[in-house]
Amino acid sequence: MYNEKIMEHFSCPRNVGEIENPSGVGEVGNMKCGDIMKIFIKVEEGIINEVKFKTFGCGAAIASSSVLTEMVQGKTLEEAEKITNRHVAEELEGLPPLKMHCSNLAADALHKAIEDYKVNLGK
Amino acid sequence: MYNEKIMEHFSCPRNVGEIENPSGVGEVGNMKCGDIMKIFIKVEEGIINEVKFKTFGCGAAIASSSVLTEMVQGKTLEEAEKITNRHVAEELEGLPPLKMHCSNLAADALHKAIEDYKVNLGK
Amino acid sequence: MGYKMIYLDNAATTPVREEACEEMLPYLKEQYGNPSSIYRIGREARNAVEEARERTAEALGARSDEIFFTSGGTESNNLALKGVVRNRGGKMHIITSSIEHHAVLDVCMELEKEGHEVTFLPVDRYGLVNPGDVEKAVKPNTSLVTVMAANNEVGTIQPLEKIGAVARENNIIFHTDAVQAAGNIPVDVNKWNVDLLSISSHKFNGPKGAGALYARKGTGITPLWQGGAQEKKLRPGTENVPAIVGMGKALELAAGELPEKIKELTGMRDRLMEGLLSMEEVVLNGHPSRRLPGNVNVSIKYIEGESLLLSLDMEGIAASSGSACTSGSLDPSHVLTALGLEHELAHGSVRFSLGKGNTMEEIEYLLNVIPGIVERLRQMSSVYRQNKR
Amino acid sequence: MGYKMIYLDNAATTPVREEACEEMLPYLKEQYGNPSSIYRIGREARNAVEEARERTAEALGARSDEIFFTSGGTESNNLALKGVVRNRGGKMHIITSSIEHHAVLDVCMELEKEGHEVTFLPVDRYGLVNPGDVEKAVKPNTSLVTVMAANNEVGTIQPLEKIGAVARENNIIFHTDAVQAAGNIPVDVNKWNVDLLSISSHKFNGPKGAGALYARKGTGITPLWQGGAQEKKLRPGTENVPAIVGMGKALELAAGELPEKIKELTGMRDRLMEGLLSMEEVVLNGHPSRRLPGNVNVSIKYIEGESLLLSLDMEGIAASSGSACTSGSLDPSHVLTALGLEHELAHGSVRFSLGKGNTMEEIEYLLNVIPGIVERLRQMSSVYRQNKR
Ligand SMILES: Cc1ncc(COP(=O)(O)O)c(C=O)c1O
Ligand SMILES: Cc1ncc(COP(=O)(O)O)c(C=O)c1O
Repeated sequence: MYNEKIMEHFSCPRNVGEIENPSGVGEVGNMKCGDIMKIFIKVEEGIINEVKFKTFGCGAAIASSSVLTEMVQGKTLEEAEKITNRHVAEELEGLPPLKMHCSNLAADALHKAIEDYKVNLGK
Repeated sequence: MYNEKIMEHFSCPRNVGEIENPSGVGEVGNMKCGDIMKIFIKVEEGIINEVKFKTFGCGAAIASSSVLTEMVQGKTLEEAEKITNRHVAEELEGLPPLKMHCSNLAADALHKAIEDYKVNLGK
Repeated sequence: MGYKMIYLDNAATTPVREEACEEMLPYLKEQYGNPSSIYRIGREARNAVEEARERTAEALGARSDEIFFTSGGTESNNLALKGVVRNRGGKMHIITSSIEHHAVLDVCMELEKEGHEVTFLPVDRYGLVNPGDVEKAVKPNTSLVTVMAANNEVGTIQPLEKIGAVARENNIIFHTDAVQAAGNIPVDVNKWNVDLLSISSHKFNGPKGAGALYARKGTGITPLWQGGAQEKKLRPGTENVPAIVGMGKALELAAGELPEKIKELTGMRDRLMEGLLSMEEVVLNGHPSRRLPGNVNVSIKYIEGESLLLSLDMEGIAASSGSACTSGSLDPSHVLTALGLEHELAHGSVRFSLGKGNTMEEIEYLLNVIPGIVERLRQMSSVYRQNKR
Repeated sequence: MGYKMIYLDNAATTPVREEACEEMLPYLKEQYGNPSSIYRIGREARNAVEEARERTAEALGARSDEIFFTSGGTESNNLALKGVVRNRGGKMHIITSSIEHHAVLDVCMELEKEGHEVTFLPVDRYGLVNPGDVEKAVKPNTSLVTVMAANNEVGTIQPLEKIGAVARENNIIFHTDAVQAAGNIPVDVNKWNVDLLSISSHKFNGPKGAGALYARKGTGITPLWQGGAQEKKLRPGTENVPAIVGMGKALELAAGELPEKIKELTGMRDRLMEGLLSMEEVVLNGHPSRRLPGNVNVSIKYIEGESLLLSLDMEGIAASSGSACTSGSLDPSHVLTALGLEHELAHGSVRFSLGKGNTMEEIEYLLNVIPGIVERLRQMSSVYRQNKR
């Protein structure tokens, strides 16, 4: 079902946890479909230099959260905003079709976190 | 499918053949259903002292013809007239249900042979 | 490879038991005759099929001419339900439960689409159908009641005797999906008052590819297929001789060993339930005692079922879940939902189904590793810390 | 026991070939996972099923997502025909031949009862359908043509390419029952212009209990069963993994060996035909050359088929007949009747179907013993002497 890369991220997920006083937090998903992802970012000088996640969800949801944090680490906000769910799936070398929609939302959570950061900034 | 007794009669049928100048001949069956039995009898002093058969048909048809000739041998006409197809099936220790009707007609052929004898007698 | 597995998913499928496999093998190899053929190996194949029919009948308390072989439980259920409805003709009313397997539930929904009326009875929080509800649901045109003997997810055993009595009093044909029951609890078509009963070989240590429908003499059923004269034309097609032989053997043995098996499984089941429920925020699904001897189903809060299964698999443990991720659809199990579970609990459900060959050591091993897995997934969970605050 | 059999009934069923059996066995034993399960042995079972799907597709010139596994040929035919008709909806016209297997013929008769119109095309004395007749039979509401690839009794191979072209030009779905063709002649869904094609594993040295339906992408088919999500819901029910694996292997090997097999069987077939026809009053049924490489069908005048088969069986030879006594009904084969045979010849028919493993020595042995058997039965026959006068 899942390829090795996904299983590797599932069994050793990177950057699990929360950031105290994050620059932004984004949450997507809902309990009905069974996936809730939360991304925390710390932004300094336009660069995401810390990112963590917490996910309730299936293997694909956890792996995509994990791989996203790797992809985002050290990126500028502009670069990070261009990352899509599709990029995440590609980075994982493919997800099962059934998982493409409901479990592959990590990029959406990231975008929400960036939005949150911008709103916080504006305050 | 067939029990041992039937197979024994099928592989070593008794009294196969025709009787020259028979006292009576009876034939039943038709080509549509695939069984045609012919019984030849020789009657002397009210007793069937020779009986032969020829049969085109399945294993059950051949075995029932064969066993009938055994049952009839030496019987009086009255006794022979009482033999039914059911008796023949019983003598064979049971026939498959599908064969009870179309292939179990030897007694009918015998009765026709007796009738034929009586008609010949009346001539 | 040193790969050792603890198989706790016997409700999904079971290993073929040695004795059944051994009886099958000749029919897979040198005894390959077609049972419809009249020569020797054909007749031998016929005899083997008929012996399996007798064994199957015996184990169910039925007569052998009331047993029809199929390819499995799904086919048996479809044949029973559609067969009866089409045989009756016209529009009618059907009563079922809301926790049936898809092979009954989806058939009923299909019949609904065809214009028949279906009542999907609710169940209580343990998954029990109330026989009184069946009685109340009866209408003048009710022609079929179908309620499963034991549920595949939560293991709840239905009061079939009573439901069957209601059906009988009202002259309604009664079918039960006994796919999970056969080989796990005593099955008796007369005690249960059933007219139709479905079983599936691979659920009781028989091979995949065989099942049976018990149909009480006189129950009118229209076949789903046309073809040869096999199974009295109710189910045409060359018989799957090896699988049928294997099923007959497996069921015969299972029926004989039942008291012993029930005792053993119940012991392991109760230990496993107790161990799991001793963890924090774990709840039992289904009935505490009126459940299949091998079924344990719990919801582990704050974690999602599939990720639990994957983690268990990495420890060599095979189990199942009612989470949406494993149901092949986007919704969690309709059974857990019908029992009143919220989505979170349904997604966090895990089913361990014990069977022949499981040991108490395996249970202890599982109970040893699971707390670590649960803790790890909870630490990762977006809803854990939150709810603990 | 020293029982040596000469098996000449490969059209009824075939022995499972060693290689197929070997690939199946692990899935019958330690690899018992349910392909829907997400843990290791489940995933491995899934992979095995998908590999079998690819092999099956490859052998038929199809894509793997166009292959749906069933329990056998009867199911594939029923699913194809009823599935298409129900998917279309409304009353329609169907064209078929009068020599189809019961698993097509009786389905068509059932559809007729349901209110659809069916044209049963005649065949010539060799059993050939005329593609021109198909064209002439087409009506505005014709939605399905089903003509078998090769006949199971007389072995006649139909001009499928041409029939398929007629169907295609008229935008009609074309199904073929290739149960006897697969593994015996080249099968190519594109060359034949078919949209649907049925095969049955046990006819090409695969195990009983598996079959497949090829359905060209885009062909609308309504499932006959509801249940789980297996086979894209077209055919729910736990997959018969070992049988599917065995079928895939058997078909792959058969396709690879086909040119060699055809050559060998044709040689034996022609020798057998020649030998049989050299007896007095024996006639060939079917086409002299356009026939399955392993099929020999003759009528032996004045004797009845079943008694011939019993006699052959006593010599250790397994064969088949179109006589009423062996058809399970009261009438002789509808195929022989459609070819114009009188009852007497139909009842006296015998089919020898050669397959993998048969040898020329066996053919010679048969040709040695059969004259004595024929003579014995003719001497016993009530219609023999008569006709000779
Ligand atoms: C209760 C119940 N009914 C029916 C089925 C379907 O059986 P099968 O998959 O063997 O067709 C199953 C198993 O999947 C089941 O658990
Ligand atoms: C031409 C043809 N179609 C269909 C079938 C039915 O196949 P099965 O018995 O495997 O269901 C057969 C064999 O009996 C056949 O020869």
